[in-house]
Amino acid sequence: MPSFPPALVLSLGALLIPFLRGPLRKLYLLALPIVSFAALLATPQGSSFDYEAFGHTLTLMQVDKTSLLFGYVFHFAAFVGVLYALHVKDTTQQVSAVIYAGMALGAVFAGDLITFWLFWEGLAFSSVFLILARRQADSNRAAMHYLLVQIVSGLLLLVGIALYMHGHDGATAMARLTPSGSGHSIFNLDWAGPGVWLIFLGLGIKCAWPLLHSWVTVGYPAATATGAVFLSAFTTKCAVYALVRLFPGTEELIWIGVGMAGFPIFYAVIENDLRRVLCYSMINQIGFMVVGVGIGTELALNGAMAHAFCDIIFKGLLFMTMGAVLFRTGRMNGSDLGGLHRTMPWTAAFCAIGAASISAFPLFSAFISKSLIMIAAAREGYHLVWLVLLFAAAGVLEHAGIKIPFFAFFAHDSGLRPKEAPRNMLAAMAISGLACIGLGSFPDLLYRHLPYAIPDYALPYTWPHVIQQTQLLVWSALAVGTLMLLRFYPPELRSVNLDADWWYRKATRAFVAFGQGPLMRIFGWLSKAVHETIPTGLRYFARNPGGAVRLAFDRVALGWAGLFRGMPAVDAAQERLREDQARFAETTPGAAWPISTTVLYTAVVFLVFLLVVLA
Amino acid sequence: MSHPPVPTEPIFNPEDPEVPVPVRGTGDHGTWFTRHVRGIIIGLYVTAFVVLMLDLFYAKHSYFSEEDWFGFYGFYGFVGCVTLVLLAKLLRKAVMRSEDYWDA
Amino acid sequence: MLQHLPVLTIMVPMFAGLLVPLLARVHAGIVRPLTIGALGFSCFAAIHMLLHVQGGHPIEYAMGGWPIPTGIGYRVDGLNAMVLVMIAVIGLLTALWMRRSIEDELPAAARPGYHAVLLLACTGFLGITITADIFNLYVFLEIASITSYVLIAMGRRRQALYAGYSYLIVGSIGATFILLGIGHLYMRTGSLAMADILAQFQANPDLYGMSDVRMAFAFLVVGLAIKMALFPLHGWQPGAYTHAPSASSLFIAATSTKVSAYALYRIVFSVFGTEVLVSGLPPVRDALLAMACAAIVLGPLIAISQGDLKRLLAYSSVGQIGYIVLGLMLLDERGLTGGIIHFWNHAAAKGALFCVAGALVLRTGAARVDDLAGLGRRAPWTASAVTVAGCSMVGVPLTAGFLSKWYLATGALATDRLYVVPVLLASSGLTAVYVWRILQKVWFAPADVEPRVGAEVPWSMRLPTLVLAAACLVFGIAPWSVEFARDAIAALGIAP
Amino acid sequence: MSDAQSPVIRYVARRAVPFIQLYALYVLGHGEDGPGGGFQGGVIFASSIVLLALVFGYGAGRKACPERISDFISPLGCLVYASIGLLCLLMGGMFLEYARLAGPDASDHAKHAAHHFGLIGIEAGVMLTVTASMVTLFFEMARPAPDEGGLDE
Repeated sequence: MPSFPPALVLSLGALLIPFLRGPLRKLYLLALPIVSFAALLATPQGSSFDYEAFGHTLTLMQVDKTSLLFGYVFHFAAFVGVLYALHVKDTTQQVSAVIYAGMALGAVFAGDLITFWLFWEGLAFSSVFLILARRQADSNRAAMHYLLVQIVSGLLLLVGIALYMHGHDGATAMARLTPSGSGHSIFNLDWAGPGVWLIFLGLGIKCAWPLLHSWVTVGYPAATATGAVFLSAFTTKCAVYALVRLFPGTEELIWIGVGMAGFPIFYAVIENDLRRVLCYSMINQIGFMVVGVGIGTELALNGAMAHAFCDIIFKGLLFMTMGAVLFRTGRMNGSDLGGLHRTMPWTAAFCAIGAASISAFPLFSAFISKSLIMIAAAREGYHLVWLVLLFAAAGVLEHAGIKIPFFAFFAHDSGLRPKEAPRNMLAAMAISGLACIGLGSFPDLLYRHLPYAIPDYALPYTWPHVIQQTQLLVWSALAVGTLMLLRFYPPELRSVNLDADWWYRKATRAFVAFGQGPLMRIFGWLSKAVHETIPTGLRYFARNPGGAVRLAFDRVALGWAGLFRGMPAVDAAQERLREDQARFAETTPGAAWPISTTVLYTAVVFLVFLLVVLA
Repeated sequence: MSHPPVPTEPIFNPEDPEVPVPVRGTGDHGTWFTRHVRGIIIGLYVTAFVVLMLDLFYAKHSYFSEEDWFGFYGFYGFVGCVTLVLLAKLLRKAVMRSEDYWDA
Repeated sequence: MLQHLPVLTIMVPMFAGLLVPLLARVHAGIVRPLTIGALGFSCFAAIHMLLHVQGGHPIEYAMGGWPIPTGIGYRVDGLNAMVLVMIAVIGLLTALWMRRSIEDELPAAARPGYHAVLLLACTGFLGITITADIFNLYVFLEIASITSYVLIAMGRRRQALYAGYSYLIVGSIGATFILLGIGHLYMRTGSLAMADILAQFQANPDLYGMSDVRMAFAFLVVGLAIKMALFPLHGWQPGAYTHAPSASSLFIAATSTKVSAYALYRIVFSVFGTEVLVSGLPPVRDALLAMACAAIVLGPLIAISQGDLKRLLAYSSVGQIGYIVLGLMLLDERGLTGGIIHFWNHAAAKGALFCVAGALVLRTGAARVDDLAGLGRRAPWTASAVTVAGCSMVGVPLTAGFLSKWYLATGALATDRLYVVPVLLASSGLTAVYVWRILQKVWFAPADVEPRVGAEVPWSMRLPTLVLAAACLVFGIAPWSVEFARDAIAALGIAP
Repeated sequence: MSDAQSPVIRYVARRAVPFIQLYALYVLGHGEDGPGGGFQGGVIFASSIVLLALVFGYGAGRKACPERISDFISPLGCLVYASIGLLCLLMGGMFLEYARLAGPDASDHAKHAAHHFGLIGIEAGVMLTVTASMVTLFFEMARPAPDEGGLDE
């Protein structure tokens, strides 16, 4: 059966949205991910969809268990996101969100690097509208920041791919399908030449590696209430997918991942904007996945993918609850919120489910995915890595498990009495919440779709694992509770925290200042030289070569002689120079004339050519 | 050709009746949570003690030696979180700036 | 019929161009249908020939029945068929587009004449493209140039006269260079038929060492470089594009410089043979590569700071011509593919953008970039066209511009000219800056800025704009343009 | 431009004009097989009108060849040229293959004659256009300047 890429179903289908109105549009929006999902289910594993373009075979769709896993969860995220945003009237957001989901699907089903890159760029360009749609001056700035970083990532990837192809006889395949067409097909890039480094770095930017991460913490909190839900699902997970595909078992990734898991949580503790807290928490979760990819054993890769799967759902849920709060109150700072559980009980409950899931409480989803990575790290003997990850797991509870729900819905009463979230939002949150509990309670639902089998020693529901995890989490909660009781816990303050973006924000400002100051002067000087000094000089030279040379010489010489102003001989010489210059100005038009300039340059170019051809 | 107004996200605007503003002193008697803060805290301490004691009742199979210590996970979680918060407070001294830092 | 299409493609617009001033006295209403009909015919003929020449079936036409080396011949192959289609389609779209624009910008008495000159300019450009005789090429070049001067000088401001005059002076110098080059070549080979000269070069490679042949090549290259506004010889261009009537800007910007670039392709491939660049005069190739790279980077760099949309687009054209020359100078199959499809890509993108600039002039009386504010709200169709065309200029994937840059980059890598890749990237980045400046005005101007653009332009202007913008997408997605370019390269018969 | 006052000049000029024009036609007729042709004939013809304008003033010259006429003739000449070319096409030959004007199966003699007439025809077209263009050029440059500045921008 001929397959049709789901990516195209969504991104082409999105173009029809503006032409529909009212309930029909809502129905259509909900139907799109479903139709696309049906198209995916109809595609057998191991099949591919090729398209011939600019001298390359673009494999738009190549299905194995890895891509299928991401395909499933992206469809889930797209459907829930659309449902969550069903009340939105802004066509820009709807179109770009659906195209964005389509691009993400395109990226995970891409069978070759070029196709992957095409969709990768599509991710950047479609998602930025979810930030721009806020239509505020500061969100526009954030969008620019976001877009610039995304473009840099895309360029690095493109150049990397081009160089890689150049060094490998045009090889572009991202994955070789095994003859059976199932399972995960490892396709390690060959670490030869600069191309692969650029690819690595390009992926790293979108994966929010430390120091390259600030586009997440700047961009996502500036998105619309509904846009952030989409953003949280796709871009970074596509990067994780690509790392799983292209760089499994790369040792560097372990340490990068450890940094991602360990460091952002400190920022999460002191950050005031609750959606930015979620961003830091997201980087922390991706850190776990990156460690999994870096370890690269079958169990670790399984863990990375399973964790990505769960993360998309619970992080989406948390962003949805925060989006509902933003939508109803117009506020997102921890310092402005609090006590909302009075009037938004359902949202509060769903937030608690999300918090429990991300903290990996038994019966909630991260419990069954994070443990795979932990066990893989332990089995490979990465002791320090294991300790940091355990610390990060405790830290997750602190900022995402307690801080988010506590400061938004409990804490001191802010006095805000907003309405409960709209029904479509509640429905979307309910679906995600159920999915979190369902996955956490019945791990096999997820495990059987993973590329490799889960060995018995890694199964999550054993007494030691359940008890130890509960101990970790309860005692972490105890620590936070105690610190709060002792009034030692850092209060929510209206503030911004400097982050890695400080460096390039400062650098950009310095660059702009340089551009407006010294650079402008240099350009002005160059422009004057090109349009005025050189042509006029040449004209004068053509008329009176000897005079021109003498004048030029006099100018230089008398420039120095200016030191001896006052000496009669020098003054006389300077007077003569001024006269000469006045004559010079009389015989040659002062300002350069475009025609004559062009003609002069023609003469110069022709002279060069003559010298070249007759040499 | 007339155009619909550009839809914008709600932002805080005190004069907009749709955006709620804080209400004070309306005779709010709190909710179950606000009335049972003390109970919740006591419950937390009791639970913590119980799960710690569970360590005596199962066979550990560990990858690293420290896992065999009594209550290692609880201890690690507690210390980890306290460290996290204290270090974060230090970090705040280094990186916190006023809200309009980037607008200046 | 097919046999005569080469000459009819040229003669029909010319005939119409001569009839227009005569018939306009009788019935002014006939001017527009006649113009559109004639250009429509050329379009049809060009497309028909393009489809026919696929797979290496060139069409030859001997004027007056004289055998080719003696008489003047026309020859349509894969390369010039593409360019013919480009000129004819842009001509037709300009004719369709310009009604409201010239009603606004030209006095009533000048309009029939304007149609006539446009038709004759089209004749000239088509003629340059189709002829297989270098002197005939020069004649058509003069026709095209003189009509272009007129098209530019008809702008309503006095600067238009000055711009036309500048172009006249500089263009005449260019034409003189070209004529001198042809003269030198004729002195040595005794022939004006391209195929004949090429055969002499192939039979006797020693010719490349002769100083008069080298002079001829230098004259031709410099002359054509002026005509195509190759950096740093682009001085005439910004003023000409800025002050000309909007319809002239549209037509000339989308065709003129590229036709000269085509002539360079022709001179290299069909007159001197590619050997002239490889073993004959490699320094010329390096010099042209340097000029092309300079154009590619500096064109968009200067464009960034322009406040006038037309002037901005003119500087951007300086950069775009660089791509086409770069493709030629790489002399690699991939690079050439990039250069050749850029003929179409640039015509589509720049055409669409000049359509929008013209619409802006119609609505606000000037083409200031700042006046684009609110276009997205007031004129969503036009705004979408700007967006697509702008993305194509930047080289966003799925647009035509991406294809050209991709091929140029791979061609550069294949020929181990790695420095071209950062040049292309820098240019994309700079282009992105000025395109973003436009798009931000169009879509994200603050809501409190009162748009000056008013409502959407009439359909006669909107439709050509949308067609050109759509072409940017179609060329980017469908593989046609690449297939046509491949065929063109096969027709040129270069050894990769 | 002031009128020439000398009666000698006025008389000679007036008498010379028809001869110049006749000579122009003669040059045109020889274009096919000798020095001459449409270009030269056209220039000579135009010179007769230029002479009138030089001697009797701008107005008199313009009256001999009004703007309306020269503007009409200028494209007409080209049209004649192009029409003959297209006519050859219609008769089944190549563009400008005059011999075909004689018809599909004409004798060699007829073909030769047709070639002749075709050539003369297009030369006549050229002559019309060149005449009109030269006249236009002359009068455009000789036109008394209106009271406004030149290019001041």
